[in-house]
Amino acid sequence: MFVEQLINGLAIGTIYALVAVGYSLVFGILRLVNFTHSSVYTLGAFMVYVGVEYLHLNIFLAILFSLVTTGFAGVMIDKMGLEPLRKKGASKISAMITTIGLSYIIINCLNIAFGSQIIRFPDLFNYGTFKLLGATIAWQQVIIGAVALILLVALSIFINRTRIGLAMRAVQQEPSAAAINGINVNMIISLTFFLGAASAAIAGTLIASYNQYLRSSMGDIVGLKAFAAAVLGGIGSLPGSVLGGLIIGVSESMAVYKLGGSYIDMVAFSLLFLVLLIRPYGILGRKGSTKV
Amino acid sequence: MKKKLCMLLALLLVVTTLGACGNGAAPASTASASASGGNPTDKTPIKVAVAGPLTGNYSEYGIGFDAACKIMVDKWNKDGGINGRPIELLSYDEKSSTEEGLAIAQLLCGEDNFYGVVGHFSASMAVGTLYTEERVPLISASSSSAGFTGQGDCCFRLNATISTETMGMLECAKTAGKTKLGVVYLNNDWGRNAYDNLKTLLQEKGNEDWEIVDAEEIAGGDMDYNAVISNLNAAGAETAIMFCYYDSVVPFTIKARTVMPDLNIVCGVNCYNDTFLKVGGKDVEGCMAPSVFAAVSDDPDVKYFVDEYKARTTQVPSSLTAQAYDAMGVLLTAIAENNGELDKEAILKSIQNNDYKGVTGSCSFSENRDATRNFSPMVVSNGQWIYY
Amino acid sequence: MALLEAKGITKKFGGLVAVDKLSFEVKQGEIVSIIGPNGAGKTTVFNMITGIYEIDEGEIVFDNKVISNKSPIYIVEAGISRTFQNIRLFKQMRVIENVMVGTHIKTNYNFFDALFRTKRFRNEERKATQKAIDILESIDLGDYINDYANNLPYGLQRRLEIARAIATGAKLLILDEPAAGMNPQESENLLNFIRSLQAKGYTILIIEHDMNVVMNISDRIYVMDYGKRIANGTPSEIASNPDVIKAYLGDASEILEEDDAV
Amino acid sequence: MNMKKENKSLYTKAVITIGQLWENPIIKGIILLALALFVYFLPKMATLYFQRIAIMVAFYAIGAYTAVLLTTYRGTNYLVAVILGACLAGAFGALLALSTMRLSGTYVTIVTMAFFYVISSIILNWDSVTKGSVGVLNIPAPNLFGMKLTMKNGGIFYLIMFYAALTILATQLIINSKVGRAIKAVRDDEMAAIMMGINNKKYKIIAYTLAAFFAGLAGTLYGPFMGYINNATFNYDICISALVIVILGGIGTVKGAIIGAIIISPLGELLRGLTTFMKGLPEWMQISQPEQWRFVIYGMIMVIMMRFRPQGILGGQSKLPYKMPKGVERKVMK
Repeated sequence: MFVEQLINGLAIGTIYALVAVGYSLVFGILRLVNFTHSSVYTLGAFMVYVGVEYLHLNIFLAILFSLVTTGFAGVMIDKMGLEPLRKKGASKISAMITTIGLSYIIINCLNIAFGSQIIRFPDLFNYGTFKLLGATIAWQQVIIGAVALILLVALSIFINRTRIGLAMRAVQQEPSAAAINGINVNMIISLTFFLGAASAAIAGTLIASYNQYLRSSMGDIVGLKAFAAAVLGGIGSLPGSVLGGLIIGVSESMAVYKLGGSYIDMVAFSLLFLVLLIRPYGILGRKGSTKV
Repeated sequence: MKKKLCMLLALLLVVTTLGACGNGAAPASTASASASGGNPTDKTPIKVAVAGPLTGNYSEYGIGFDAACKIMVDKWNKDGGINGRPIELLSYDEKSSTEEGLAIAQLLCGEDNFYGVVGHFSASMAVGTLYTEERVPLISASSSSAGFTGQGDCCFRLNATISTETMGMLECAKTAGKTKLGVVYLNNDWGRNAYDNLKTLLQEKGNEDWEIVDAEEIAGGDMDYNAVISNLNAAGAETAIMFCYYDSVVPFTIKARTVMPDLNIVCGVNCYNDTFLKVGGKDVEGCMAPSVFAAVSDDPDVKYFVDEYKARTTQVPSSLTAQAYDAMGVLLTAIAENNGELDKEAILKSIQNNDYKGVTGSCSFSENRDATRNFSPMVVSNGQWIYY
Repeated sequence: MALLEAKGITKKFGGLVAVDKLSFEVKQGEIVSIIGPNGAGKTTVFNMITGIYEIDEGEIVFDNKVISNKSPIYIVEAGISRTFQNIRLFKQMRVIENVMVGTHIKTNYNFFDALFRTKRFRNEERKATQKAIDILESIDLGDYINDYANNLPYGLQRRLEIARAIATGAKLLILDEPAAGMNPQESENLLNFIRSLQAKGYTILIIEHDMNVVMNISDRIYVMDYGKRIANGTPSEIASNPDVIKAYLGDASEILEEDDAV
Repeated sequence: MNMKKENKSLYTKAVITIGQLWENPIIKGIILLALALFVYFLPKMATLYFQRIAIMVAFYAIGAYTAVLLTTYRGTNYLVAVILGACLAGAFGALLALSTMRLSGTYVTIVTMAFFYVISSIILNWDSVTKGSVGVLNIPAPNLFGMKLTMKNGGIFYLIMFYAALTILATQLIINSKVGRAIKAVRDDEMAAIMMGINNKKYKIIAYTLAAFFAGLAGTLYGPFMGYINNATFNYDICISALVIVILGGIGTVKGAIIGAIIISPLGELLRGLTTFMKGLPEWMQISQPEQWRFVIYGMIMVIMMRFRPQGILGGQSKLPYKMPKGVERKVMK
């Protein structure tokens, strides 16, 4: 039973991790909590649905379609919403509120277009169950976890081993110095938004196919939990996001196992509260220096 | 700064005082209007309202209520209205918010020639007292809260009470012969009350027919149901009693089919709807629910309603929608019964004493203003709700 | 009798010794400068005096009280106030409000006095406002009372920062690179302004890069390099000190460059 | 004579229309206003206005529940219950301030957000006391010195107006004092404030406590106003409405919050009118679900305001001279 619940928690935890990485990427580069992220996640799942249902695409083409459109939407959010603010030298709060506003617009447009009720989503990898250590485990969970982990590893290789990744890290460290060294900072920021949005789209698609339904409010809870996961692990740190996601996922399934479903939020957020009281910058986060 | 502030405050005061006056003046004009109501040549429309969430997370309920009430009002108007006067349906959006619902109730209480409300979904527990104070009949098609009709003698309920519904669900489980119950209940007033009710019912009956092997409280919405299903599986549940809305039942069922293919799923009245079938697809085949309404019935009234509803919304009406249709029927009949004598107390009395026969069966009210409802077990087969 | 005396103060960051057994003193009514190349540990010394950093060894005595490792608030109350290398005004507050924040510790009423507008509140508030106005008038900022701090020209922002420090009732003003980013005209004005402060009886400790300012204004100069004191004396002594020339003034072209750049 | 009568009825009609359009939203708006007002007071360490508002809603819920439970189940005097509710909320504010003292920026945000969820979770799960999702029914109308203040006699309305006036007055009194200046200084630049001898911790606690106290006070109104509360009453939608009010009116100014409340509150009502209007249009001109557009409009207000006027309609720096206390003179010393 414990093993089964652990697997349940890990499966959902990898999804949180995948979304949390998006928060972390943008935060790392702009020091900004991107509140559009949860709506982009929803948009990603809806784009796959649109691809399959309205454009009659093959499911893999539909996912590709979603990756491109959602990634593009992420870039647009930056170009139309945030870049003008950066040029103006507006405050962080302005940028933050802009993202809240944009997220409101995206979600409610989806709501107007598709309604608020649940919609059936194609099932991508339902291969029944198997037994492990006396626990019944669905193949779905294994596949979801594996896909999410592969993506996370790929993302981490991209950021740590490639030239573009190097440029991204440079911009994270010191945007003005990076600009002097010939890095197109706005390009890199757009790329970051693209990566964040695309990973959110994949996470959204995975979750929609895992649950086999989608709806416009699906991002609310996941977005919040993933944000909590990013902070818990140390926002700005990629391994931290993964760790945070897994911790939140497992703590939730343990809450259901031991306490009951309505304690999910309480357990997840109390945990966060406690961790931050002990480690104010998250588990793997580092203290930013302040100059006097 | 101070001066501007003072001006603002003054403005606020003026505007709001006007508001308060408006509120005071409104009932007076209503009274004068109802006095002239008896005039047979009067063509002023008789106003009734439907209030439900047309937007927000529960919009499908409100949209259904709205469409059903329109069909009923159109039917009456086609037959010449009430006493030669046309009926005007005011339709309000609660926006899935209690405050909005209350605001609407206040707005409605200020209307002239206004005689009753069907609905309130999100705010049904907040508006009852107000309507009772204003003597406006309120007929709910969806409320299952224990305290709803206790708000005042103008609150009527055409939905089953929790205990009736629970009993209906238990009968479903018994009919299917799977009596080891795993209860899944939503952490809201309905879910919790229903679970408590179930426990009491089983105690009274001495547990001979059924046994609760596990109970799981869920947060609803988009939670991950795997952990809950693992618990149910470990406890050896044969039947899942679902005290939750269909938007939790469907995801739960889809998940449960992978791990527990033989689980019998019994859900509440609210699952009798089209979206449930459409989204659930093959996974909800075999799900059971007690219902007062059967769209497959041969009854001509039911056929008329179902055909009209399909024509307008392309969907089959849900059980709650059908109740809203009947609620409007009850209200209009009561208004008509008084034969132009548009007195609210008389209308209330007519509603209380009615023996309206609607698409959901007999709609007479008990002393507590709760309708008696007769359930039949229904089951999903070939993508349709049919009699079990 | 020294007003401020540092006795062998040391600050380590991990393995790095930022300030190494530094001793110096500032007498009542003096203008003393601390100079040294970048990274010599000057700002660290200021942060140690004002209680932002803890001191690993040594002791600081101000006005016969030991102030080392006391809270910044204690130190302000003892009579030391500072300005910052990068101007740190309360930008969204008016000029007069900035100065009145400076009078905070000298304004003696509590929350409930404010809420009920007691007599004590009215008296104290009137006194504080009057003091703020007097300070602003005395340093030629009287015309800017109603402006917001972030709308002032750069030179005046520096001046306002000093006014704010004065308002705390400080005996010793610590100015961290007051002439940074000023053109020659502005730094000339600043020079006169600091002299006028001295004439009013303030004791002043300065960190400065602008040699023109330092040499013209200081009564005494301490020179730091790599956290250690390498020389002290009057401006003319420092200018001819071979150690200083080697460590700091050695590359004369550097000074010229800096002057040109400004 | 006849003319006069007609005018009068026209006037009555206008009054009723305006009343219907404004009254309810204004009540809602004033409650939101109290929430929005004290956003001003939270120090900069809680960088996100949104989250500030989220914790305000948590305090609001604490105040509401304390007052409602006391009056409904213990028969406590309304005034006593109100004071207890506001004080308890204030105490929680102080507690939160203490626990977030070590944190900065984003981390404060998430902790305050976690606080919001923990509070709503407690309300949901501690149902032996809070009645959880079943909710508290039949909340009695406030009884002031033998006078029942109900919705019908307008009493609640005037009570809410009184609270709003009280809140505005208190804000003004505190802002224009040493305490208000210290809080603003900590908000603008914490390090510089410390160097002025301001006890940053003390003023952070004061700020949180004040904000929580007034949010709690607003909360005590909510119960009698609605007649019914449950766990779902205090949700993120309230946060969004309050946020839009603050943004539209002007962040960090009192008059901004007031103006925002006046403009935003009837928006829902106006859109309701729009719906009726839309239904009369030919089919090709109709937009599906016009009411749903309200939320899109909220979003657009946020984005557009941030882009073109981030300080809000009335925000930014006042052009009026600073108000001097009596007896202060400028003597020019040359």
